[in-house]
Amino acid sequence: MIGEIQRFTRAKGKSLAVGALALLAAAQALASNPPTSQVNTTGLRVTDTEVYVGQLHSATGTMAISETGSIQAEQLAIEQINASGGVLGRQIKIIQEDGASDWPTFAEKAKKLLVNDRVAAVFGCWTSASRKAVLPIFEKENGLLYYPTFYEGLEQSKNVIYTGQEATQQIIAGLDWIAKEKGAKTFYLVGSDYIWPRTSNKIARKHIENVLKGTVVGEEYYPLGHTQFGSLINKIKLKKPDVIYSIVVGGSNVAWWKQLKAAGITADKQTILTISVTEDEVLGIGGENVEGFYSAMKYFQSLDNENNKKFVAAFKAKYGPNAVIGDVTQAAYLGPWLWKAAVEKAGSFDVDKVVAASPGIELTTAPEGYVKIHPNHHLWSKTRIGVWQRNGQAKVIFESDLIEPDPFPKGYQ
Amino acid sequence: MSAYFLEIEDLTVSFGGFKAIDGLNLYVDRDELRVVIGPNGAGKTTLLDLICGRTKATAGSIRFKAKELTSLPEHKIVRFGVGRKFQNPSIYENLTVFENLEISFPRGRGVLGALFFRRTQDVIDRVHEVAREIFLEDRLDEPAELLSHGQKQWLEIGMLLMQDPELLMLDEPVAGMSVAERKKTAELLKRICRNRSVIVIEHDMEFVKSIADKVTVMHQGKVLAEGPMDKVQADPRVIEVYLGH
Amino acid sequence: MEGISISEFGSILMMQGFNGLSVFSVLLLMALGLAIIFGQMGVINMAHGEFLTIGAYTTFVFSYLTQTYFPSLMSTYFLFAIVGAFIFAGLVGLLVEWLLIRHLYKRPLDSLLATWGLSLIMQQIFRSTFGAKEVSATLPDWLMGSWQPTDTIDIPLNGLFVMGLTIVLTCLVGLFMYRSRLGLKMRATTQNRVMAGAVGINTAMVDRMTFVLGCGIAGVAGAAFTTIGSTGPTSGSLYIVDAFLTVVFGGAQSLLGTLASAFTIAQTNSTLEFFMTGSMAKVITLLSIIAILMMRPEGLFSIKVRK
Amino acid sequence: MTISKGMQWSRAELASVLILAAVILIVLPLALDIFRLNLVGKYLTYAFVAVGLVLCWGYGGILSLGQGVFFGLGGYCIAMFLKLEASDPESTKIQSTPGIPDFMDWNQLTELPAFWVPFKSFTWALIAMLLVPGVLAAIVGFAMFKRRVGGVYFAIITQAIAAILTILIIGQQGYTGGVNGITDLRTLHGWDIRTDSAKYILYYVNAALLIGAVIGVRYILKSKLGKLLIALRDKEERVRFSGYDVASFKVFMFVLAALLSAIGGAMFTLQVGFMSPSFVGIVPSIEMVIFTAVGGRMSLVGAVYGSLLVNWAKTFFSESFPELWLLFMGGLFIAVVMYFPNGLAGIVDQFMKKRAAARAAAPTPPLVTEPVAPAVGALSPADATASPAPQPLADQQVRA
Repeated sequence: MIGEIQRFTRAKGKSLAVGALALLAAAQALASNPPTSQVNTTGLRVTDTEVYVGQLHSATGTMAISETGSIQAEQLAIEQINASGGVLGRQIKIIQEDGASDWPTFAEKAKKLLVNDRVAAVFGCWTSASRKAVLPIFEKENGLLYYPTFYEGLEQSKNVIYTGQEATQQIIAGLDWIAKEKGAKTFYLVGSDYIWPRTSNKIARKHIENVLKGTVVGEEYYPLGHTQFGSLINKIKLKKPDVIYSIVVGGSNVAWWKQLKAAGITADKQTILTISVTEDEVLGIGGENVEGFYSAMKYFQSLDNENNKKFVAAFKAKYGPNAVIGDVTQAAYLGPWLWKAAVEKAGSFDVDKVVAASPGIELTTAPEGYVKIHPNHHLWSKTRIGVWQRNGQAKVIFESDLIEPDPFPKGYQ
Repeated sequence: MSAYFLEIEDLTVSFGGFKAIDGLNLYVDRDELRVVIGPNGAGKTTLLDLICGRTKATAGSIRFKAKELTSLPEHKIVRFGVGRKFQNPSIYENLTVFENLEISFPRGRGVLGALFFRRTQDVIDRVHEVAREIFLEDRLDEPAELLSHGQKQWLEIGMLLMQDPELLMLDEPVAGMSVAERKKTAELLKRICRNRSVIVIEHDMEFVKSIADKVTVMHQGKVLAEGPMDKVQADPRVIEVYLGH
Repeated sequence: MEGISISEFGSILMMQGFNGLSVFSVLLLMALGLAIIFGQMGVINMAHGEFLTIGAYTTFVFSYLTQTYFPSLMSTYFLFAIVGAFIFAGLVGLLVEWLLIRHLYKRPLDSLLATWGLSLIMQQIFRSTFGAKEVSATLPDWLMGSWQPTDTIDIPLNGLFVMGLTIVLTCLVGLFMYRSRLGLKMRATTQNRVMAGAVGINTAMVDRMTFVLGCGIAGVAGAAFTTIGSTGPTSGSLYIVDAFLTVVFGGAQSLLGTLASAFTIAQTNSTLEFFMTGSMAKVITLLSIIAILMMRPEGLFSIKVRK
Repeated sequence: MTISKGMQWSRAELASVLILAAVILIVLPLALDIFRLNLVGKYLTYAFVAVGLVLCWGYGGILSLGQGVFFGLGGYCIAMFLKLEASDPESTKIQSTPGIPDFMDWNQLTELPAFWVPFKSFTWALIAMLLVPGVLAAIVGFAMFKRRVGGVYFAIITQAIAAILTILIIGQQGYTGGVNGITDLRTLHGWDIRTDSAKYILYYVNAALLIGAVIGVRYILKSKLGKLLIALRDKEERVRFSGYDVASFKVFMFVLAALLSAIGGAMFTLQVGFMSPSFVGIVPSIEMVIFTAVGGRMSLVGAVYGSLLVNWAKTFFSESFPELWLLFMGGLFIAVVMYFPNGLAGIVDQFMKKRAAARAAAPTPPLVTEPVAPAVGALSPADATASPAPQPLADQQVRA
């Protein structure tokens, strides 16, 4: 209760500050429209009135399910920035490319955006694989990527700003909470078979065993796209864990939750904590199938603060009243705003200058509340626990302090 | 060791319980021309299939030049000296007559052999020689699909001659031929039967009479009668199952 | 194993047995439409998965409309949705047969490529119509949760439903193929197209009906799978490889073979999954299928024909 | 075709190869900037697969939907070498175990797995690049063709193999890089493959290898082996009863197609700088078959143009219509299969025939204005040995 009040007042105070800041920025933009030769010394596609950025997500293929939210959020942010005067007096133009859920295509398109279109920044990628595919290109061509997804960490690049959480931020606070609240001692780790779930479970296991002094009674991986989880559910029943820790993703996700429910595993009998279910996923799973289970995320659509209310309203105004917003969608929304702030701080679109200006950039207007870019290019952020409701929204029941991002955590590797 | 060139003993094959060949015994001499006749479904074509390895026997043995054939794959049986002509002319319609014959030339039968095969003078000579024999020497450059039905039959026989087999099996070689073509074919067969054994399946009795040394009559997968044509034709059992129809 | 009594262990074994049967019915259901089209016509329909998706979206639309206009019918709409899925997928099948498939009967490998193109188009149409994100049909309560004969046994209701549907559908198809006049014509056409045409069977019509039937069944399967899986533009592609393997492994022209192969694959996979991780179980299952197919290229069951 | 010329190149064939060489060696490099040229270089690596498919599918009638497996294996072998070179202890010093590839470190491997060790040698990587796919193709081929598995069954079994390999690679990520693939490849014996000059050189190496592959396969098709392939498609039984071990010929073609794919994969890795398990899967394998179909399944140069055209279309459509390009691609595939079963080569061929007919018929025009019958023998001037591919018109008539 006290926390809530505190949060409320803080949010209110912040929103005032936000308003003032926005006014200031707008005035600045109108007043000063620095000459292009001054703000663009590396041949980026910047004119006196326009600046081009790239957007690189999967509009087709299996990943379009997840990435559509990010595409929408980035476009919304850019639209809002343009409406408020643009960046350094220039309107942002988007060049959208389709990664088609295929990593080599991501690489091809990234190169096209950087080499051919000379974009000032790229907002894009979702899966780790697509990021790994484009990373060498961004480093070689000295591009700038804003990457929105919560991911496994173990990476830090000069050319990438990570607007989602790295694994420790998302995992440790959630596990601490569940151990404390539920007295959980035994955990069953389940994941899709690729790097993010495996690395995340590795961190989870170390934390459970070394810090929480609990036991991991099972750790299982299923191929991406697997649709039959009956055997796994029986195995879990055999072990009777206190908590099922789930990182099942993509096409498997829906099958997994529907089959859990059908096997009689409901919230009153079993605690499940997941880091791979957001409002976007619940749309496909159905709220009735995840009711009562917990997600650990930095953002939920139901977050109660002024920033978020405005964001949700704007998003629904643009994409329809039934649109939902998940963690990554919000993180994607941060990208253009963080870039704008860094460009204005640097007074230049040059990638090197923007990168140099980035650490320390704060965003008090963030729907999630407040974020700040760490020198390691990740964001300081809070982790929240949401419990899912039948209507597909989560009720936030816990909020951590601001957590420092630590992509190379000692003791967890 | 018996002296027969081809010895078939107790040969049986069944398709899902139905015995197409049922304990059949057949012996063919060196350089003999044997004609096999019988009503439809008697198992004549199946018999040829078994000898050349196209169908695997359920039981019994087939010995050719004292070697057991039943366990060999088709191409080894061919290389051992057995040639087989199919009922419907089986030629490569998209190749020329020359190429049809050339492919049947028994050299370069392995992958590498085929890759590095050279069209040497002896190949060309041999192709021309066989083409002359099958009345097609002036059509060597034409695609085989342009030949008449009868000519296709000859071409297939020619392809077998290229292999120079010691046992030649012909399934209805004059089917669909004009009278003139039949006469020419009978001539051809008589000529090519020198120095090799031949098994012919045929329905055309006139034609059979004109070529056969010895006739075997099959019925329901068994040998019903065997002997010279006139003797077989007089056999009342044969008349009943075959000619009586 | 601390805290597990013998009876609980027995319950889990029982549930595991049920799981095998449940996976079996899912496999059979997804392969049935394909088996009919592939087995009877020799056409490889790479867009089979998208016909499943049509069924799933049909269910979603029914659910949405019912919820909006006739909320009182929520408990029964699902049955109508299944019929609707059959009709709708069948109609699309009819259109596809008329525009595309009938020109490719003589070229099975080409029909594979063309239907691949078709599947791309269908996926994009789904995406443009329903959005790129997944949707979820609201299921009636009687399809959710589990049935508990004892305290420790949970039998999934959706699994029971899919199983029941599969049994009914398989029996109907069997009756249709082996007892009805049209079924007789279908089998006749499969075995000897020329002869069937000669005795007055309109083989073009028979082909069309076969294709429509196969697509309709795929639609029903898609509708049923909304209870256990996702509904999105690419959901169908999750099933396509498994469906093909089931059909080929069974022996293309035999319904019984499809049945047997679905059973074998399901039991193998489900049992292996119980003892090892899912990825490994999948690999071993696939490897065994390939090994058996190499020994019996014609599949488990096949009609013996004299060559 | 005459006997004396049967095994030699006709002028049209020679011309088609020369034109192809001119296009990819001279015209494209002059016309495109290095970014687009690098893209073309990438497309041309797929053309290796397409050329292999002409041999294996167009001529041999064996449709493999698993060519991506060989493309991937070839690419992985080179990628392993490059990754080891990129993972020297100096540049990986922030890892817990410096000197091993980064993804191994993330997966708690503390030393290089044994099967990686030989890939420190470029020679071994080159050998393995051909050996691994070749041996796999030979095993699969022997098992299948000896038992006379063919047609649709073979296609689906190759799909299953692709599915299995994908699951294995993704599942064993400590050893393979998992779903990310092997990324961030930089140098080859110290030579930075990411620079523009390196990309030019690699493009030319790739183009030259591809033209070599086209000429080599053409040589095979001109030999008696090529005639045998046509014979096999016509009457497999007859070939068998002419004393040929049919299975070994099919294995040979399949292995050769696999080796070509592997070379393509290796060149892909070098030009693009990474290798991904997504190539091993089913989708790229089918796409590569479609490149072949678009170019003309019986035409070697057609296969190259087909790969270029489809990929260009894909890039163009997806850049112009990122949300709708799949509709165009799907439509293109259907149109080609239904109306141009002989692909580009078939269209060119029809055109040449019409012209030839018109020229021949010039003195008596009224008789020959009607369209020339569909190609029966030759499909394109470049492929005079071709045999007829299916004709949709004929089908429709039969079924009407």
